[in-house]
Amino acid sequence: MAVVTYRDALNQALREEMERDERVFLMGEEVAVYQGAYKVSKGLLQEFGDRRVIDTPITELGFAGVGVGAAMVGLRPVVEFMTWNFAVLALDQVVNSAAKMLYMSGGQFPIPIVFRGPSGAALQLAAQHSQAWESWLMHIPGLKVVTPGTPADAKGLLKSAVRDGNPVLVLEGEMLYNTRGEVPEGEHVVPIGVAELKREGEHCSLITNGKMVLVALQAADQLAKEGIRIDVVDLRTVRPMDVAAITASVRKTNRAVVLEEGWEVCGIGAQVVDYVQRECFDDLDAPVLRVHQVDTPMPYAKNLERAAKPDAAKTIAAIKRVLYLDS
Amino acid sequence: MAVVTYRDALNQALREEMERDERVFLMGEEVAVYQGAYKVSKGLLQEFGDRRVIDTPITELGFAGVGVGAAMVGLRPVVEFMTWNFAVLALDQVVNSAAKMLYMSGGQFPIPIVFRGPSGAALQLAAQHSQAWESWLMHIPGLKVVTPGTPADAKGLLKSAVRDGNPVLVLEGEMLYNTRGEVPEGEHVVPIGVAELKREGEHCSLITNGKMVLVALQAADQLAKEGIRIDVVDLRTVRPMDVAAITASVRKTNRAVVLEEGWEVCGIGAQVVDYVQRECFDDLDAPVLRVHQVDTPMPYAKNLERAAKPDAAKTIAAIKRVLYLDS
Amino acid sequence: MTRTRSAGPAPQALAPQAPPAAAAATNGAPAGGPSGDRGLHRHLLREMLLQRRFEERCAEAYALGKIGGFCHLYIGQEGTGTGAISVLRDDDYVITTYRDHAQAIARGIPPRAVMAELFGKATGCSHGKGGSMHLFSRERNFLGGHGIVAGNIPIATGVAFAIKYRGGDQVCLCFFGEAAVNNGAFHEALNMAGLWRLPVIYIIENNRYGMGTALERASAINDIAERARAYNMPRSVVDGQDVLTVRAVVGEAVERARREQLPTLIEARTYRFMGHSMSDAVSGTYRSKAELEEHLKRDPIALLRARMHERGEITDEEVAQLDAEVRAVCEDAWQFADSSPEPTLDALTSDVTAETESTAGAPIAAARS
Amino acid sequence: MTRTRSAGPAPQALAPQAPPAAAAATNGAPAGGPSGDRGLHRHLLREMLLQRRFEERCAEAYALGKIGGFCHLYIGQEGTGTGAISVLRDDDYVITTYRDHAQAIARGIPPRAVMAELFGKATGCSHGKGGSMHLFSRERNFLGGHGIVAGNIPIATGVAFAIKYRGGDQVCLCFFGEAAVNNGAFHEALNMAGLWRLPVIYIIENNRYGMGTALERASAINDIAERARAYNMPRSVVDGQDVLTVRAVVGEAVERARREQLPTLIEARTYRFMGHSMSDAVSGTYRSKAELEEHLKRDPIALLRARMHERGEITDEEVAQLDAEVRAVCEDAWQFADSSPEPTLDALTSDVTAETESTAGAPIAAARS
Ligand SMILES: Cc1ncc(C[n+]2csc(CCOP(=O)(O)OP(=O)(O)O)c2C)c(N)n1
Ligand SMILES: Cc1ncc(C[n+]2csc(CCOP(=O)(O)OP(=O)(O)O)c2C)c(N)n1
Ligand SMILES: [Mg+2]
Ligand SMILES: [Mg+2]
Repeated sequence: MAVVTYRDALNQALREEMERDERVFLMGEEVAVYQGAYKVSKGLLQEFGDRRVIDTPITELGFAGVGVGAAMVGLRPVVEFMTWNFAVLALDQVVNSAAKMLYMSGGQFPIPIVFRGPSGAALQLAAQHSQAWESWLMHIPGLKVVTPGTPADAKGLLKSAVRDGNPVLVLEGEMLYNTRGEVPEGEHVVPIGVAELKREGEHCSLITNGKMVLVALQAADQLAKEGIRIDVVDLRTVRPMDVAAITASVRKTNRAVVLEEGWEVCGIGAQVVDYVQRECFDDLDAPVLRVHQVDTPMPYAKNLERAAKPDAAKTIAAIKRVLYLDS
Repeated sequence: MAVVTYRDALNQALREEMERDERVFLMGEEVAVYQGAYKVSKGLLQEFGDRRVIDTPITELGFAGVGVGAAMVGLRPVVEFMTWNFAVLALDQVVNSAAKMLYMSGGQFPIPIVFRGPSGAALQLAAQHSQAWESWLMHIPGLKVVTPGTPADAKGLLKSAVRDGNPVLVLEGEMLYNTRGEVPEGEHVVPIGVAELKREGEHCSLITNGKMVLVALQAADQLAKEGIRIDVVDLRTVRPMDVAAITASVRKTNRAVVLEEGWEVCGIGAQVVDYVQRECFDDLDAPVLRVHQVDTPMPYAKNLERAAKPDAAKTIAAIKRVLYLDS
Repeated sequence: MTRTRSAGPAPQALAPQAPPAAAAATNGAPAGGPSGDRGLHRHLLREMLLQRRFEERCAEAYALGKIGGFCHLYIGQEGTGTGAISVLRDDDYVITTYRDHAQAIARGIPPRAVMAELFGKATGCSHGKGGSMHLFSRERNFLGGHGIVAGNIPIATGVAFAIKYRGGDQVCLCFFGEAAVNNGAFHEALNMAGLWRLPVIYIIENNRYGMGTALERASAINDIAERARAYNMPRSVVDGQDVLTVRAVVGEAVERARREQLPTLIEARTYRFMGHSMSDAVSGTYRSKAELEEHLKRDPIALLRARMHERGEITDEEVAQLDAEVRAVCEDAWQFADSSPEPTLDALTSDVTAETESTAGAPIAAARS
Repeated sequence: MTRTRSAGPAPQALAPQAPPAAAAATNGAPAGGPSGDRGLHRHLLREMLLQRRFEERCAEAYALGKIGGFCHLYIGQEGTGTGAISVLRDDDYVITTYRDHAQAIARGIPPRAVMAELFGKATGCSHGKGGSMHLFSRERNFLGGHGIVAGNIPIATGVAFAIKYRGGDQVCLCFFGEAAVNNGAFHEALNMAGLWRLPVIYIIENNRYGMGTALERASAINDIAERARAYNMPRSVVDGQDVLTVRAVVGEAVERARREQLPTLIEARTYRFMGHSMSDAVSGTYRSKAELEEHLKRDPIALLRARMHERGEITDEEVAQLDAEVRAVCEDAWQFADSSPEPTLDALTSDVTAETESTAGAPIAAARS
């Protein structure tokens, strides 16, 4: 299997889906002439022309709505947000139009649309450019939210997203675009709503998603050296969530830590904890602990930023705590 | 003590704070000439004039930003959202400007601003007008979020909000405006971040906030008739949350149910569950259960809407389940 | 580029009072022209009367608690929606705001389905899930009923984008109030429509108030059609109380959209005779009784009727007869709605997400409609 | 209402090269007028040179990894910010975008504090928490450094609202790029400013590109100052490369704002000589080398220097001397930043919320500043 970057995996998915289905088009800031702010759409303008690869003005609310309108009458828009940080401006269209149209219309108007782009923090981009919106977006019925952590999942989930009949939000990672991994050529689809056990162990379940998958695997590797073997459950999709995969793991290990990129309060981890304590109440040998961004806006200074972010060390510490190994 | 409506309690708070502090002004859609879409600002234009009570165009993003700018240079804006449903358009200014300015500026620019208005569902307003945003808003560091459930708390929390040096979001309830209760005249301040035990019991803790307080009290009354006495912990503020009040109650009752107005996934309840299982792991005799809106957009039809909303019956059922009294 | 009158669309089959579905290409409106005037005028009069009587029944039903939530009546504004929608083909699109009952009917959604929706019944045009503010019909290309002010404007723009993407010659008609014009969504959408030349007609229904706020207290300029300049698009100002002029002006914009794929911004000057919604008094706080009464003199229905009288196109008896007819339609709609079943409880959790297309990835033929 | 030159503000004390803090009422800029020209020109030249050398050092520091994140240079645009800010009083306000280093310096934030911020140090003007895109100074009424395109525009409008609320005669200067004009926040804010007549001057820095997108590919109209019409406010178009013209035009707008509390929309035509940010090539994808070279000929620093040469206001030696001076300032700033301490870790959790005012509710005196 070819080893490709996460960026190229996404690019493959877009290209293949645009080839397959003439209704699919890509729209967003700098996706065409500039080849994408992060070059995810590289070559697509050249291949598909400016009818299907469209640069927009800096109007997140407006072009999100344009996407919804186009989807409403049968196209399959892929709307790129340069980053999800800016998508906060577009949330009315995502939440009030895309997510609710099918329901409000009594089933008449599905909105098959993909909103995608990098989410969360990169490096030293400070408060306004470093936000992980997963927990907000997964709160909303009518949406599906996927957060691929590897190149293969990026390709497979984006392809599924384009084919889905609903609004699917794809949260990528700027810090992931250059990561490499094996990716099946051509048809490779990862189903939405299905987690993957990225590492198997028996001492603890580490439940995570998105770019934290890499951090989780680092933590798992280091723990393995100490003889602590953990399950790394990569949720991949955060809505709908694969609760069965979580509970299966926790029933085996009897302990769990949730690792997420964003803030604590009402974060992804809170919901995972809720599922776990409800479904596995009698299986748990320790409270479920969470690792997440410190509860502050993201600071610019390198040392503060490092301290703010979740990392392998914090994850290992949490796992040791649920194993009562901390001294 | 005078018995007044929740609406009048808010009106008193606004009037008193505007009298006390010349920097305080009220701005929003229909707050002046129309006397407020829900008449919360009744009489204020007449009393304070159009310099301090300002009707805005329908531009939630714009006037939220105007409020931030005014706060940045020393005024104390109270910005009314006609409902929080429309505030989704303004979230960029609430989150990226109001919540982060102090931090990004290294402490130089506090943003003493109040954003307020009714939140959540009223009656048959359907999908776009029936959203409880508490869990989104409380996710954000830099914000404080209060959700008064009674007239006295409405007055006391709004007064605290106006005096606070930070962005404070006040989520009221359209369904609460006509409710009545005793409210101290004049100076009456409820501290932000402090829960209140609205009912005392020993069998279970019912943790709730906002307009669900009324539902919780109904449930408590009915349960009392069956000899089941519960604590009703009214969070009042959801950020910062009074975790000590929650854990104190749960340590006493050993069981907990969380009742919230909005959706399940990453809702308020998820966070409460997280605190409880973490802090009271060994105290719990049953999993914590949650009562919330069904995981769908809000339907219009009366029967569907009723089925979608959390209510006393559902709450009682959950409490009986954690008491293992369900047959 | 500002014009106020035109010949309207090319004549189509004349079919006075034919139910909309039968009048294939014209949304039920027989075309004008020397010989067709009478039929067209009767049709438009009947449409407006139907909407008026229908909404009078809505007010009644609201008072009885049969309709819940918000309910925004269109009474007084019928000239605009009726005139504009009358020029459309069946394959065109209409999208509007929460003030949508009359336009839904003008677009040919059966009054029964509209009333049933307002009553929250399974037989409603949104199966009881949308209610007053969210009327939809896939069959009639009626894209809702939207509750967020200006939220429908980018969506309309996207519909027009899709039309152009497919190389079609349909148009999208987008209605909104004058207060929506101040909103950022309006600005962003119109800029794209002007930039990309999309076949969309934006109709500002300037009824002078956004809830209780007069236009001049919310907008930096009073001549709001002027805003079209900022988006490089043709504009018109039209008397929204004159259904025929509306028809002509919108007809011209529609033709331009079909042929040149150019958007147009039209300001229709109109007035609402009722409060903003059922909870708002008809006059008092923000507008005077005198002002209201002045405007009541320009009732779009009375204006058309007077014109028809003058031209000898209709008699008082015929008007009475039309009125009886539409009242019967409304009574029938009420009875239908009232006797229809509520949605079953399983409807609560259906339609949250659609069945997903197969992930097999079969190639999809180029779908140029 | 479009004018291109004016006499500028009333003359103030002449204090060439005085540090900004000393030149009480004019942000360090000695005023013009027959006798003051030379001092003024030298001051402006020095300011621009300082910014240029400072940002050249930024590019160097970025390459060395001493500056992280995004870093948007202003090189080529100095004429606009320098000319505009030079007319302000100390008690006026400035708010801008992520492209803020040079304007922060123009406003009198010490280069040391700016460089230290870019280096992420505790001594930075935002104590290391804001970084390149979020420079702030309460002392200099410099309200940031904002990262969301157009997000600063409503804030500026609110600052002007507060000025008017208090009955002050300050103004707020708000900078943003031509691409921000398409955004809804621009529209909503300018409508309010026009409606309420607020003392704010909006300066569009039209550098022809929003990242890689040329103005004409993003805006339905190319004459963007024209948009002021929609907001009922005066407008000007000015050559942003000519610091003196900028000063004159902004000066006029500032006076109008002070005296009549009227907003103005100014389009300054300029060009950025570098890529959008450090990760963007200077030319290639979206603009040609030839285009860039054409624009390099109109370097605002070279233009002013040439004019001063012509008028005999400066010699080559004096220019070299000025240059040496500002280079030394930049070297000092670098050394200061480099040797400053990182923030201590407790800074991570400070400044999330402010200490709350007492809830005792003591009456607050009317605070008309
Ligand atoms: C974004 C948003 N803000 C506020 C509201 C509440 N609201 C509903 S209708 C309305 C007035 C709209 O006026 P206009 O656009 O002139 O339309 P009209 O009601 O007059 O037809 C307001 C403020 C809303 N629905 N959406
Ligand atoms: C709302 C938003 N969308 C996208 C971006 C990413 N972005 C940063 S700068 C920029 C271009 C802005 O161009 P312009 O307004 O002309 O200012 P310039 O950079 O040319 O000074 C973009 C798209 C952003 N910061 N905010
Ligand atoms: Mg109106
Ligand atoms: Mg630019």
